[in-house]
Amino acid sequence: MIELVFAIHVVGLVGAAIAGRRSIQGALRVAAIAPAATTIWAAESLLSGREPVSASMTWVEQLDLELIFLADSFALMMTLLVSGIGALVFVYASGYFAVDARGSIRFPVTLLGFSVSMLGLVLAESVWTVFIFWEFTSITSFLLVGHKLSDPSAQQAAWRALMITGAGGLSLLAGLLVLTDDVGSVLLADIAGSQTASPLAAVLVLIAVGTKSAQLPFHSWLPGAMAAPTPVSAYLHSATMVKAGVVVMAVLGGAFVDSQTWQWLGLIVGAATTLWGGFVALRQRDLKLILAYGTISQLGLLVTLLAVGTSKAVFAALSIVVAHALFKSALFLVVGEIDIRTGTRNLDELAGLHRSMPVAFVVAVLAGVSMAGIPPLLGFAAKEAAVEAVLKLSGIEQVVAFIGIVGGSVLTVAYTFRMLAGLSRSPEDGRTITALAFRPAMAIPSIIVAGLGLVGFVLLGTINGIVTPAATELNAGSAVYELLRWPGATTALMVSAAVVLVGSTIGAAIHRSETATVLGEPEPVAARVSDASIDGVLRLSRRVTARVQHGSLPVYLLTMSATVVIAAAAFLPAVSVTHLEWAETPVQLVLGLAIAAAAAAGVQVRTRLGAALTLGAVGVAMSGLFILQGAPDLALTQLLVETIVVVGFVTGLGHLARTFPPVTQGWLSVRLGVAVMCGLGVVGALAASSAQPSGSFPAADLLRESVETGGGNNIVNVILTDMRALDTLGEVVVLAVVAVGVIALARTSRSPGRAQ
Amino acid sequence: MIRSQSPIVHISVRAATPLAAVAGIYLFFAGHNQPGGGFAAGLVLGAVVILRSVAGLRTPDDATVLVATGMAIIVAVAAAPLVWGDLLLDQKVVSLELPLFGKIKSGSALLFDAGVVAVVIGLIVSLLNGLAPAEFSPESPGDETST
Amino acid sequence: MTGVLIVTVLLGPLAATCAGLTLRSHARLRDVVTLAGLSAAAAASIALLFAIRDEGTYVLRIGDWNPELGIVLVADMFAALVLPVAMVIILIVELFAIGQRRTAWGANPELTGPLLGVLTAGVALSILTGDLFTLFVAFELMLVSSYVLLTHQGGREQIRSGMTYVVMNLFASTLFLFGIAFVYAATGTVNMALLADRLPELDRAVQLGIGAWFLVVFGTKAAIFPLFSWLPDSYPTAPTTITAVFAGLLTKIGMYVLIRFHNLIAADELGPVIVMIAAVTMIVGAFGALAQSDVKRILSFHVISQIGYMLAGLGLFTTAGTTAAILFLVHHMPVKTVLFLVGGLIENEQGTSDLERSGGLMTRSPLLALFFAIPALSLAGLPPFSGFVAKLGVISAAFDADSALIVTVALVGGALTLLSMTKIWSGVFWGSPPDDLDRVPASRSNMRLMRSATGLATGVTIVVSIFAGSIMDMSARAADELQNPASYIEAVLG
Amino acid sequence: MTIGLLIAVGALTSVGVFLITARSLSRIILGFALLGHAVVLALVAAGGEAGEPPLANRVSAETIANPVPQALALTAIVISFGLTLFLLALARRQQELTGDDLVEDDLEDLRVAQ
Repeated sequence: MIELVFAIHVVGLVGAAIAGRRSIQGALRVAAIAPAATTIWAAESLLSGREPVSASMTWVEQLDLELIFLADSFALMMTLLVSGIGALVFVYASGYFAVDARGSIRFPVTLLGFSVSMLGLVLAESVWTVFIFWEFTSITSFLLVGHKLSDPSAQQAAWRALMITGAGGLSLLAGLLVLTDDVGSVLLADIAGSQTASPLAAVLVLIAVGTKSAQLPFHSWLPGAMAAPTPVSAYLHSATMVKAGVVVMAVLGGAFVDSQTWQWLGLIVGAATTLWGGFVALRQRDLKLILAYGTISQLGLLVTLLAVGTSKAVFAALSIVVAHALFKSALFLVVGEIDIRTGTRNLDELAGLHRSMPVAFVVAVLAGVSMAGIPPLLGFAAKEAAVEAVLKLSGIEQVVAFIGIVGGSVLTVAYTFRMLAGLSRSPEDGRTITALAFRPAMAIPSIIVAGLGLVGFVLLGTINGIVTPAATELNAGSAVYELLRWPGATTALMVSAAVVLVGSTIGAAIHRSETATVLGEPEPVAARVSDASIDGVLRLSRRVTARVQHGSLPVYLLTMSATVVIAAAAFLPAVSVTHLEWAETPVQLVLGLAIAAAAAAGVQVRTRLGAALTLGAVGVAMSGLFILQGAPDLALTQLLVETIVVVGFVTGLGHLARTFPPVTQGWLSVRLGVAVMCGLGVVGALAASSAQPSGSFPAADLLRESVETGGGNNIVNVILTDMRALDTLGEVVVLAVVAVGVIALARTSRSPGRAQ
Repeated sequence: MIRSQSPIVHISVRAATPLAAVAGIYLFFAGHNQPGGGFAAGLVLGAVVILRSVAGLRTPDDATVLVATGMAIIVAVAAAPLVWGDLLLDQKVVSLELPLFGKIKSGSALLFDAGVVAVVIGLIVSLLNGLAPAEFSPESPGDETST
Repeated sequence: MTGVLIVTVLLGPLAATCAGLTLRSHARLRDVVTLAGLSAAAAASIALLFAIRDEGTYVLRIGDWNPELGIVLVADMFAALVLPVAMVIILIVELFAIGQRRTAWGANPELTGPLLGVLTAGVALSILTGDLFTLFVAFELMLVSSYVLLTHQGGREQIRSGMTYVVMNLFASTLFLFGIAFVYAATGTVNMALLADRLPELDRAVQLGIGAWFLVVFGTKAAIFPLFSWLPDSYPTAPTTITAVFAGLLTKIGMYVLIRFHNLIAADELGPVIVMIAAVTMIVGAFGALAQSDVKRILSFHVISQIGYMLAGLGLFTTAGTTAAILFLVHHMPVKTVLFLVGGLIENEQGTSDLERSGGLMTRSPLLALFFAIPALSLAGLPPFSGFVAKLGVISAAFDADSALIVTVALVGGALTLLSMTKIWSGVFWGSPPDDLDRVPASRSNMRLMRSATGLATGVTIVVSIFAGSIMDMSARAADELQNPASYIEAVLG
Repeated sequence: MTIGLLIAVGALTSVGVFLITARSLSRIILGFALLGHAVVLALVAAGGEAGEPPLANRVSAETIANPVPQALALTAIVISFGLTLFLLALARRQQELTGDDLVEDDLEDLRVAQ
């Protein structure tokens, strides 16, 4: 069945690509089919209570790279959110791009690609499956955020998001390696049940979660990602992308139940993020940014709860996941509609919206009330669960969690209040907003998701039927909990009431003061820090490269020679002179010294003639040595070659000055030093390797075979043309290519215009 | 390449040409039993070409075909064993009677060496043409910066 | 039969070269002949892969001489695995070259085909040879044709960079010969199996010295730290087709030989040194790529960084490490080739590969964006592409070997690679097109040929990704053979 | 192997390396020619003691000079001969383009370094 789900998506991708050639709306409608079908499947499976279905496919056995999927209650709950909201977003997008008459494949295909990545992530049952789809979401969201090609800020934002989430991906990879090594299995079920994970794994996984779910200090990409088209924001920041981190935290959480590192790190980061996100949201005027920082705040809440990890906390976290997906997507969708129809998202310019866009305003209020956790909406029940979970804790843990969750809730109420109050304020100068025509394709999806918040509260039993089994899967203790429509006069309710009271007071205060004094723009500190660190990396890279890549051949060669000396040094312990004699014959020594002397003269050579003389002298002495060694072939060839080379040397550089340019003094001592060391190194290596040879040449075989099989008396020639004829073949081809190359170069000289 | 106009050079090169050619051919055939061989022979024959060029005599002006032929011979000799069922470079030895050298027991190896000679001569000819000063003056350095 | 396949791989391209050189003026015929030679080699190498996989190592004694006297070619799993990838890549690049030739950016058509033939033979011989000196000759075949390919247009940039390239490699060749002298002095043979057999009897310092010496020699070809400087200076100046072959193959052949030789001589003691070098290579290469602002130069530096990963796999001297290095090698060849081919197409589209003068190709040529994205993601080590498997292989091998250094550096290197890839992406494909668009005029059919060649190469990377599992199995078998030189020695001498 | 040969190898190598690290191409070419000699000498020296020329009809297995490194050295000579010629051709082209035979630095590297 899972295979079928993915197959439908593949068909959808192809279909969208085909339809996209004609019109983007068509493509988006086609693309909506696959998520819609998936939603139906997930809902049906959840309600029927069947055994979970699974699927798997082996990719690389050696590395345990196997795609394994399991549609358990948690996965199905997430599927419902991912695909359900996905289908609505596609419909919405077809309204969003209504004026865009041109065909476009890019947007529908990438968005559906993102959707299927997310689906894979929530259905995954092995760590590598999780990782693969995790990375997919990073890439596809990069493309989605940077969708507006002509907007450099969008691309900057996309880049930043990819860098941060990409770094998180690496952290996840490392964390999963440690985790699977600790546990000895790649299956999520085994890992969740193991409780053996090390602190290192905890830190690495939490870093990954933090980048993806926009926790401090990695949250800076999320507000920037608002440069994406609104359907993307609605989808990525309500039910999907940002929840990926939460999903991973939830499914791996079992392994870290006893981990202090996991709990404290998650708790502190989560609490801090909740407060910071809420605080910054209060200062925003761009509706989309309010929602973005609000999302950060809510994600902090989720991380706090999952880090606490008690059965009640897990249950509360999942409830918030559901509620948040609904109200946040509704808000984003409605903001996108406002943006498209009025041309602005600025709170200051949207006063009186309740008159010009009543439907949108109602949707915003419905979703906002849910977000603030006020009955009769789903957000209320979810927040109650969270507060109850905190009240069950004890000690410092309770204090931190309490500050995070209750403080975050206060701020949430405050910014929600401020936003809604801002929208319903009467415009001072009596100006009304001019809004474009109502677009059903945009409005209907937002009405549906916002309405679900209300319906969900009314039909809380159904929601319980979804959330409780899912939470039980993550933490067996969650089975006893359910969301309550009205908990009675409990401590939790008192706390909630206080939250609403304090929050709305703050919100009201800010709303009033705003009309008089304008709050300054928030400092995008985090964005600046992350950009600065990327810049730092770039600067560092330039500095390193400037060091190692001088562009100067002599420096390269000196470096290489230096490594040669180091390599030769390895022979050092084996160097011995006991097996060496001065010379086999006195003439040999004389010729050796003569060669050395002629070579030494080469250091000083200043003229081309001098060079030719050096070469000639060395060549002749070499030939003499070869005769002595019993190598007449070598002697003959050496003489002939030397002649040709000397002639070539003298004539080939015909246009050059007869004298060489003066030796530059700068590097002289370095060059001399390295050169001498190289010479010594080669000599040392030769002396060492010839000290105790472990084999010798088969003289008798060679003599016999050369005549009998090779049919020649000159063994060297038989070797060259028969035994090692392949080498000779290669050698000849080398010469042929040189000839071709020389001809080609000569041709470019004759027609200089053709060169380059 | 330096070009001599002196008639003495001219005549002596003319006279030396056949001698050097004979020396080259000797090295070629002797190679299998005596010092020598295809490469040395090629160099000597190539030197003849150089001498002729110095003397202003006619020299070949395109070596590509020569080079390609030499290579083709070598590749063919290498591949030929496939025909008689062996694999690669399995030399066939046959006995030959040559007037000047007596009995020569060599077959495909000799052909192989012939390929070497052709390529070496080709290389030297191309060098001669390639390194010869062409009819142009050195350009100013700025002329041909990359575009 | 297996022997015939080997002969075809070696001589097919050379025969095509001979014919190609003589057919200078018959452009079409020349192309057909070259393609035929290269296709024959590619087909034979694929057949060879299956033959070796099913029947095990095959040893071809050339001229039927015993290994003490003659040369042997050894087709073991490692060789058989790498060979077809290399051959197919060259074939595809030649297709691209035929398309590109008639544009201003193309290389000289009379030479590219024939010289690619020589290069192919050199690559094949390097992969197959079981003889150290023949390896030297094979290297020279590759190098000399690369020298000419790089410089034959005679432009000032090309001569300047060609000079660096030629001189550095000439020095490396000299060092190679010195190394052969040491080996011969120590063991009296240049046959690699005999050498491996006789090496353990030597003084430990000599063994170590030979290992270190050849690390420098092969390391220069493979472009490891600090011997890589020639690469980024020379590669970007050549015509695309040539750079694609160089980047895709030549350094990888250096790496191939390094893996083979250092496993054969059991240079485990050099392991820690190699691992250190690998780490620095990865980082310096990635930094280099970040610092550049030209597509071809960025890609050139990536070659270095990626070599570091393979070197890391080798340096661990475990079966898992070697397996990962081999897999990485196989993955990297086609990926790098596609990237350079795409680089060429980018040049064609906008007249430059400079990032600052590029932009907006996404809308003008979405297909090109796709061709870039797939190998780029693969190179950065992202799933579901082969690069992910290869990188994970290296990292998990390092993890098992407790090499925290490699795990960390490999992860960070991946991030830096991704960073520089997105730099290309946002510079070339996003943004607005430059004002002074300077499209290189190319006929429709030429463009089609170039695009399909690039598409074909992308296809190869996808095939490698899909079959990463079985490639990894074969890599593991190859690594196992390499880790136990006894089997190699037995096969050659037995 | 004898000290006499080693002196020659060492001297040729040192001078060769010294010359190739120069900026003048003529010196580089000269350096490679000397390095080529050093290598050939090293190969021959690696073959062991001197002996009779390896002509099968004139020597015995006891007195023969090792022919294998001779053959290898011959191949090496030929290849380095070819490459030296190619370097010459390159140098010539360089000199046509720039008027001198100095190796230039890479411009792009210099730009990054700034």
